Amino acid sequence: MMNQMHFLLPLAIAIPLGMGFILPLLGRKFTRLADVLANLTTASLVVLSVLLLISNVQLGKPAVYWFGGWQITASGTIFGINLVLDGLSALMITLVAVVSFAATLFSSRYMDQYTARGKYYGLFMLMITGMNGCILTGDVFNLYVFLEIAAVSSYALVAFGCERDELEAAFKYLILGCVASTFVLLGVVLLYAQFGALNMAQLGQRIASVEPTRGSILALLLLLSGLGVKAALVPFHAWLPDAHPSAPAPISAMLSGVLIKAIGVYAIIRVIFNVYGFTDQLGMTLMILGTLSMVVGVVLALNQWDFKRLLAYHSISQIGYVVLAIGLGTPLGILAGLFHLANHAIFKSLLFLSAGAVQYRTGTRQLDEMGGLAQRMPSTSRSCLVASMSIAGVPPFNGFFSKLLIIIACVQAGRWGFAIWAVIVSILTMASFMKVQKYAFYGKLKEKWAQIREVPLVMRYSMILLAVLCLAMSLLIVPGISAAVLEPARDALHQGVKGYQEAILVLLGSGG
Amino acid sequence: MRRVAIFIVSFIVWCALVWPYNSANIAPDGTGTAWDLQSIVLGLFVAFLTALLFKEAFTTQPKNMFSPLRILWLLLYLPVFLYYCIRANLQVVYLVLHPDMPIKPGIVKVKTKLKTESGVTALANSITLTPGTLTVDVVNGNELYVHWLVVESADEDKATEIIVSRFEFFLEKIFV
Amino acid sequence: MTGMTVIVKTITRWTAALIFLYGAYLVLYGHLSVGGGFAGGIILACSYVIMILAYGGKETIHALPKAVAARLDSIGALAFLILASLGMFGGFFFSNWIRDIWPGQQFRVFSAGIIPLANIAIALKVCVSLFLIFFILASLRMTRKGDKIEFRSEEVD
Amino acid sequence: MVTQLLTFLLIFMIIAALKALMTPRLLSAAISLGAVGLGVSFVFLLLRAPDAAIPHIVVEILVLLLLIRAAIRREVKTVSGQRDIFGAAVAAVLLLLLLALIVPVFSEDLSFGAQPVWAVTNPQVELASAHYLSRGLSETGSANIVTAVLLAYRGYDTLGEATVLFAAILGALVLLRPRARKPLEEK
Repeated sequence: MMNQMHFLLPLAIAIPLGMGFILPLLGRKFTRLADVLANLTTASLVVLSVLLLISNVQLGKPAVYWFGGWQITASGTIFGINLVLDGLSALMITLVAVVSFAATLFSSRYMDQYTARGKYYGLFMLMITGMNGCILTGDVFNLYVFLEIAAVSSYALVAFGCERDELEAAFKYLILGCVASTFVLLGVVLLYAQFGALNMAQLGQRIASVEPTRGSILALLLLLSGLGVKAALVPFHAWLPDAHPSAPAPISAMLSGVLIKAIGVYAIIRVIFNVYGFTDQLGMTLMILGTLSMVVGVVLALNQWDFKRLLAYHSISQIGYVVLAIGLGTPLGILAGLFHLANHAIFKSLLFLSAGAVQYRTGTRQLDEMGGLAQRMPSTSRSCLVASMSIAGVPPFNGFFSKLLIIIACVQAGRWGFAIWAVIVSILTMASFMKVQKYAFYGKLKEKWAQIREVPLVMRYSMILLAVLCLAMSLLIVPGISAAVLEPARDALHQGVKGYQEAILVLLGSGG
Repeated sequence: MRRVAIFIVSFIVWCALVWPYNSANIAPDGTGTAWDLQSIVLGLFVAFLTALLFKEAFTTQPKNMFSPLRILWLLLYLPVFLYYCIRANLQVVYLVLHPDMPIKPGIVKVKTKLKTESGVTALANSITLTPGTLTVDVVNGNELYVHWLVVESADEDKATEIIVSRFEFFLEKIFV
Repeated sequence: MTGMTVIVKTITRWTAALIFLYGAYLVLYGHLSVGGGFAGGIILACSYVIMILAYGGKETIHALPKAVAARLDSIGALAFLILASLGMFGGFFFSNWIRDIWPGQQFRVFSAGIIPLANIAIALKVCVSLFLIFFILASLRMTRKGDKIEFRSEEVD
Repeated sequence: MVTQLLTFLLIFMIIAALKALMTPRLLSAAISLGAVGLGVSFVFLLLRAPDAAIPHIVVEILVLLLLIRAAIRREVKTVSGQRDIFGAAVAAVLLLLLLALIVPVFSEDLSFGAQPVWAVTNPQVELASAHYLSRGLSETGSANIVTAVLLAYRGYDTLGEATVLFAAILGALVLLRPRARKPLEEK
């Protein structure tokens, strides 16, 4: 029974899309109804994604869904669009669902300070739709379309507060995002002009069948730089430190936690591993980009006093870890990278949510204006401490294990230099978060904060949920659990172009 | 009443729109005609929708809309207008090609006896379409400012006589 | 008196419905000849937009207020999604379930199953969207308070 | 013939776009942009894609009207401000580098409007486009193949595109709401 679940695949897109159309209809009177509906939607997505995760493990091979029943013909022509559920996409949609559930739970009280709740949730749902669409699709043009859905709704969400800074940040994000999208589209167009195919598996087959041409290299460059902007890798990171702090806290959590991964890193590694095929040069490029991001991000973060801006710089840095590890191309490297990607989604969204909780009560984001908040806001302080220790790599939290794995993978692959950089960045990260803890939550309680209270209950629950996950995800290192969650994802990448093609083209050639 | 008029005109326009497609695509086995039942039903629906959405389309006086006399006068007017248009064209060509370019541009004010908005608009457009004259503005419903390439008379009545009356005679009959 | 001169108004009165009919033709015949939901929807929106331009906002806006337009926008998009989702009963998302039941006759209006219906849904969505874009841009006002510049949307004058 | 016309239109569009960038007057910038848009519509018509040309030309005219109206209404008629020389230089260098890759690819490797390169070397494989043309009518019942592709074969993409439009409108409505924040109600 469980291995027949893939007929549910389009629901992962249809549910949030439908809610995205319905929720904006709810006006001022139905604020609470909008809260309930949005939370129900994300909760149902969590259930759905867990079902899909389990069904993927039981099926043991990628499941494919063809829209409209336009399956591949006997002669090998593909003319429809397909969804692919393999280990990696199952892992990613689960992450998106979990983080968005925490974010909607947090929103239901946090967004009390803003108007237009229905429209907020509408955009939120559209963003989830875009991400799920990107993750599940097996078609490069479709990837572009859903990337645009996610991006366009995130532009509006960044500027949701309509203050001067927020509008400016959103505008910058919009311009860079549009240029990036155009690059991606141009890359897709170039690929189609050369290979006459849009389906990723078929494209991979045709690219592999000829020598690399100038055209396909140009297409790869365009795709990499376009998606690199979305992923905020270092030469393309300029928009992120403005955009992520400006958004309302739940949105910051979504942006840093999953958006840059779903439409950035995920798309890059899909293109590299399953369409073009992994080569040493590509791996080296990824490793250099990753290390640059890692170092530049953390160095810029050290000097920040704006809580959310500091977190945004750390996002760049942590994304660097992920890309470095995946760029190694070894099984352990890919596993470590994906593990860190999952961990980062959880602890970075928790950090942004706790920064939002602090801002909700104190109204400030400046670390030097806070102090001693642990006495007044114990839950927030404790969950933030958990997340800080995770990101800094303190055992037994999840961040420790994934960073350890990354460093081991570097050493195992003989990349000592990269391993040393990873260790140095890890130490700097720890320093940075000791600063956060010291100035924001410990030390002397300032007089003006003597009367503040803990944030409302649902916001606390949302943070505690993520804090528990920070601990629980350490278990993913245990072989049995890893085999169920992380290893299918790693295999999806490590089997490369061949494995992906065999799963999609052959499977459907026999009429499945 | 007005809605009925809109409905009828819309339906006629719809038939004119779909007729080329339908007549070009009569199936080889002879089924389907230019007057396809499906498209006619659809046309009735679209015309109903148009009548519902546009309360002021086409006309303000639906009673006179389908009077045959008006249509007759309209058919008469067209060749007359075409004649004036061609004559004015030749005049402008003459002016342009003449070595001295004997033009004397200016704006004159003219008056019209036409009452309805449609009539004034038709007059203004007739004047504009005729080369050499160009309606610039309409004020108070019956005074037109006309840009004239060769101002033959700055006097209001005289100018009205030259520019307006040749069209007015017909337009009065059409837009009663 | 708002809007433009009597000439523009009268011409608009003559042509707005014609434009509307042409848009409707493009939408309903979109699966048969050149056209489709996007093209037709834009032209449908045009018939409203020229009325706003000619008559000024007040006359036309009450025919389609912003709140109603925003709802119709959602409803159009939702209708398309529902059409696609109902395909699940025909086996697949986006499967042409109407055509499976009632194929119709080629080259006739009722022939392509959900395609004409999807065209109508898209046309509604695109038409209202374009109208809203126009409305938003036309009603945008820039105000200066000291060195602070604010953009706010107000009712159209 | 078509190629020459296309080249002419492209040059015309580039000149108009440069004019729009360089001119200090908002109104002439708007009109130049309109010229670019009309050029694009003509290109669509030349390439025999009326389905794309119709909406494009209509939208272009509407946008032009709006821009002109906006440009006339504003008291600010000119755009001032110094141009950043360093930024422009970096952009120019990057653009040249990109062109150095793009130009040979488009002038030598890919020819405009031709079949995909891969299909020329592998003629035995049926391309999706050939399938659409030969079987589109019988499989979807839609006589217009463009609509068949848009709404039947790739209907999912069209749903996505409609959603992009929806998200953009919703975003604009959100950003222009009269009041964005409200004070928290303490309980």
